[in-house]
Amino acid sequence: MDKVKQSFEEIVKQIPDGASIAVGGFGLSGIPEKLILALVKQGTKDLTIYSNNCGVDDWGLGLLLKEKQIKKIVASYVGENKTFEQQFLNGEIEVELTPQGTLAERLRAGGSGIPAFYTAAGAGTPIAEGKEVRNFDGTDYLLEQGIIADFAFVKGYQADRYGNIVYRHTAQNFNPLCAMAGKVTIAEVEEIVELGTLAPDAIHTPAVFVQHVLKGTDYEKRIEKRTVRSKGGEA
Amino acid sequence: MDKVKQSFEEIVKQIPDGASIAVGGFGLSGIPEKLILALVKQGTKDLTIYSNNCGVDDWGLGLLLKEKQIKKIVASYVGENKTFEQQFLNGEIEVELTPQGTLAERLRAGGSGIPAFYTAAGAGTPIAEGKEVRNFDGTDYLLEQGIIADFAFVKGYQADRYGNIVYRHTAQNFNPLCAMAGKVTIAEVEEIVELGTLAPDAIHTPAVFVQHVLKGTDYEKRIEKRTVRSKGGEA
Amino acid sequence: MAAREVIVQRAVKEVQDGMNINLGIGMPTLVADALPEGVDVLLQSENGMLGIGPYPVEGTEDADLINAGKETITAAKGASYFDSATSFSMIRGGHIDLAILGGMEVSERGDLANWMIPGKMVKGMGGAMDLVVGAKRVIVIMEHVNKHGESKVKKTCTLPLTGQQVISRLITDLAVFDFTPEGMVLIELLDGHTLEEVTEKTEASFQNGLNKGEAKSRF
Amino acid sequence: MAAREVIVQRAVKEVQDGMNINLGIGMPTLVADALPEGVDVLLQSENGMLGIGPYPVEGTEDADLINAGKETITAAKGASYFDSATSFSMIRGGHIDLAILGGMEVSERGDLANWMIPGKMVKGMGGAMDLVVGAKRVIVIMEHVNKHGESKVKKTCTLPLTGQQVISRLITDLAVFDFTPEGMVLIELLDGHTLEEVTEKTEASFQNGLNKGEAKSRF
Repeated sequence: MDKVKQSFEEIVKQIPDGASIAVGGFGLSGIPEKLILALVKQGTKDLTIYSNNCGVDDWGLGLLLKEKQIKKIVASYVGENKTFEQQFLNGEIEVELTPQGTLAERLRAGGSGIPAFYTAAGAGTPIAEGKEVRNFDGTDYLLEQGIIADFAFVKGYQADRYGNIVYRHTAQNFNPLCAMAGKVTIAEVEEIVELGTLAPDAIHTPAVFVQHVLKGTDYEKRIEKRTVRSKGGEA
Repeated sequence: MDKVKQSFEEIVKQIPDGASIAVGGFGLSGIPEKLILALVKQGTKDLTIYSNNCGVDDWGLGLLLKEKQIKKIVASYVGENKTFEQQFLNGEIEVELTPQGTLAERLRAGGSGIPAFYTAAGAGTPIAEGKEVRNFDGTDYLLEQGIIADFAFVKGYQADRYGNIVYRHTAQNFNPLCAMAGKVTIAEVEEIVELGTLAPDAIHTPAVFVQHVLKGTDYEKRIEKRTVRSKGGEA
Repeated sequence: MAAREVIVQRAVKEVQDGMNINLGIGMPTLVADALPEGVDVLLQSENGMLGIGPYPVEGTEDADLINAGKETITAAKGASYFDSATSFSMIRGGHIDLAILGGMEVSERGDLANWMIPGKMVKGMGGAMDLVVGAKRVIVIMEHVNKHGESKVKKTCTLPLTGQQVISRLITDLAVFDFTPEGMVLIELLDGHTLEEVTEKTEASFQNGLNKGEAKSRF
Repeated sequence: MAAREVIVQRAVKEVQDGMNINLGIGMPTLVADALPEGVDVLLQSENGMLGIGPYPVEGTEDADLINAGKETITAAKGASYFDSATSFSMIRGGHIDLAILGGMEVSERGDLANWMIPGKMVKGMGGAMDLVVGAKRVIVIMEHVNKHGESKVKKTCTLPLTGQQVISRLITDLAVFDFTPEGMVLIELLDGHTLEEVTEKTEASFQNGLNKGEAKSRF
């Protein structure tokens, strides 16, 4: 069982126009840089994207936006992206805003065979519109649907050839959930290690959720807000 | 912030008759031995227990059964326990059988602010009786409710004083889910380590889910079915 | 060969390289031992493990490392441990390619009963109800008739169901059946058994698909 | 003191040793820096972290270690990382003791609006809608009036809501209010401001609870 593939260009060939893709990452942290770039290069159109954010103007999912490859995005926050603003105002892109916790849970649910669940997030707000409201023990909850995507793009730190993945620090974020939600999950990682190297007690995404693994090189890992303190001092 | 307590006897004093407790473990693996023993000694009655199994006649939750301390149990499999059989046939104990995956998800849901979710497990079977059935995309699903327990007993391998926990191998099982479902979660572990020792990327139960931590000694860790192969040979 | 051995030897042919597989308690567990050398699969255990290895060498048993049947096991290279909710995310979410489960009764519609005998002590369904609705392919293996010689392959299950219309394929000691949109189809006779014998020992109605190549499973 | 500083200094008094706390983006983040030495709390970040430490020393920033505001941070001793679903299990499941969030408008019923201004670009709610329904205690901190001098403490919010009847306490640069079953109650005046001034600058109806000891929060 060897899920390791060599070419990003080759791997995205299976993704047709109109596909839906769950894309890991939070802001620009833990995003599948190489898979996004390969998809930009391939020019695949009419994509439905499930992702917490939509990158920035010149990086991450923002690159797909710029090329007008995205038809619809389901996200919790798209405020960092001016390209998005223009396309939204022009009606070129459809957006479904969903609370961050609801998005995370919808991805997990879809990947877990749970078609729908109830959450209080958004009850009594504009996003409740059109959703079933149900009261449990005196509180209103919204019915939210699980997400199953045709593909998932995830970015790991290390993987083995079975497709076991570990993430690094907060670059974990939505990645394990996207891996669950994808019918075909493609993982890019910084390092592919020998089978048996990853501690079985510390694997974040077990192999069963992953179909393809690729090693990326020269990761940019851009930082959106560089906040620091001076040595020994305060922020 | 130091959640480490010294006495099992003291810690269970907060548990009144009639309390509900989510108890980690699968079979006799990863069960909170010491907390169960302390509760047996205390004699707390009319308990509602959420646990995948109910121990064996002379160990684990079976000890609480023997002393008739359990009023109701929600479990997926209770077949290893003859005491249970007698009490069930005598009408001394109420049992709610729930598919194993449904029980795991109900505990996680309760701990996650999700009052209910849909699952196909059990649709069209006797356990669907009295439950809402709903069709999504041509398949029938049952509405299942999240579980919130007054207390949770979990058994970890290592913990720090904040209450971060790691489990060992398949002794993880239901423990992280019970930790989530408990209003007050009490963890017993084999070792308490210095803060900062546990790798932040490999913590199974983050501190936020745990209220008390105790170190147990002389763990019995009984084995229900000892299956082996001879050295170099087959099973 | 003994009936169980016939069944296990046939069941093992269902396993393909690269599969993620859940084996039920009892006879299905024997499939693991019968796997040919070099077949690279990941065996899943409901309690929370992917990559079950062989039983431990005597003296190395570990109470913290058991399978869903509560047997002591080992971990194969590339194994992982996780909580039981994640385990059933795999199962219910369709990430397990194949589940091989035992059966008490199977109906011609592909219903399975394997968890409860009314009047006897209730033991519980464990993970069976999740597995039958979640695994991509559910294969039931069981002896064709019970110890009284009565068919376990029924028109309708008389025992309480584990799941409705959930079985892809049934393997008994006599024959192999597929469950298709057109009904139950006999696709193989095992170990020298005849169509007449199978017909006689099967309460369910089935089509004869023996000369039609492999029947197309519904699932 | 500047308005923001007054607010932050008052907000920090809400923090108790041992709490698990989520601080919203913007002004609430400043509360972390204002915590007195020795107060032992765990700061949670929605993307998937418990135990945020101070900003990194220049040159040690790590793109794989950011908070919900996408700022580079460090991990405190005893920190843990997890996926975003687990993060919101903590939040929605009532495991976060205290959320301190910014506000655009607050109503006398305890409604909060802080995510959207109609006609302006939609940015999204991020984790705010989950936090307001899930945290054990939700404290909103904001300036009492907007830059046009209009009250942000309303009878009814004019902006789209983040959550209905979700606020436990409101801290502005003028005063502190609790939301109780009997309505909104003024419990403190800040920084020398008077009841008259607060009354004048508050569109919402509130009770004067200044001399009644601490009001009992609804939540």
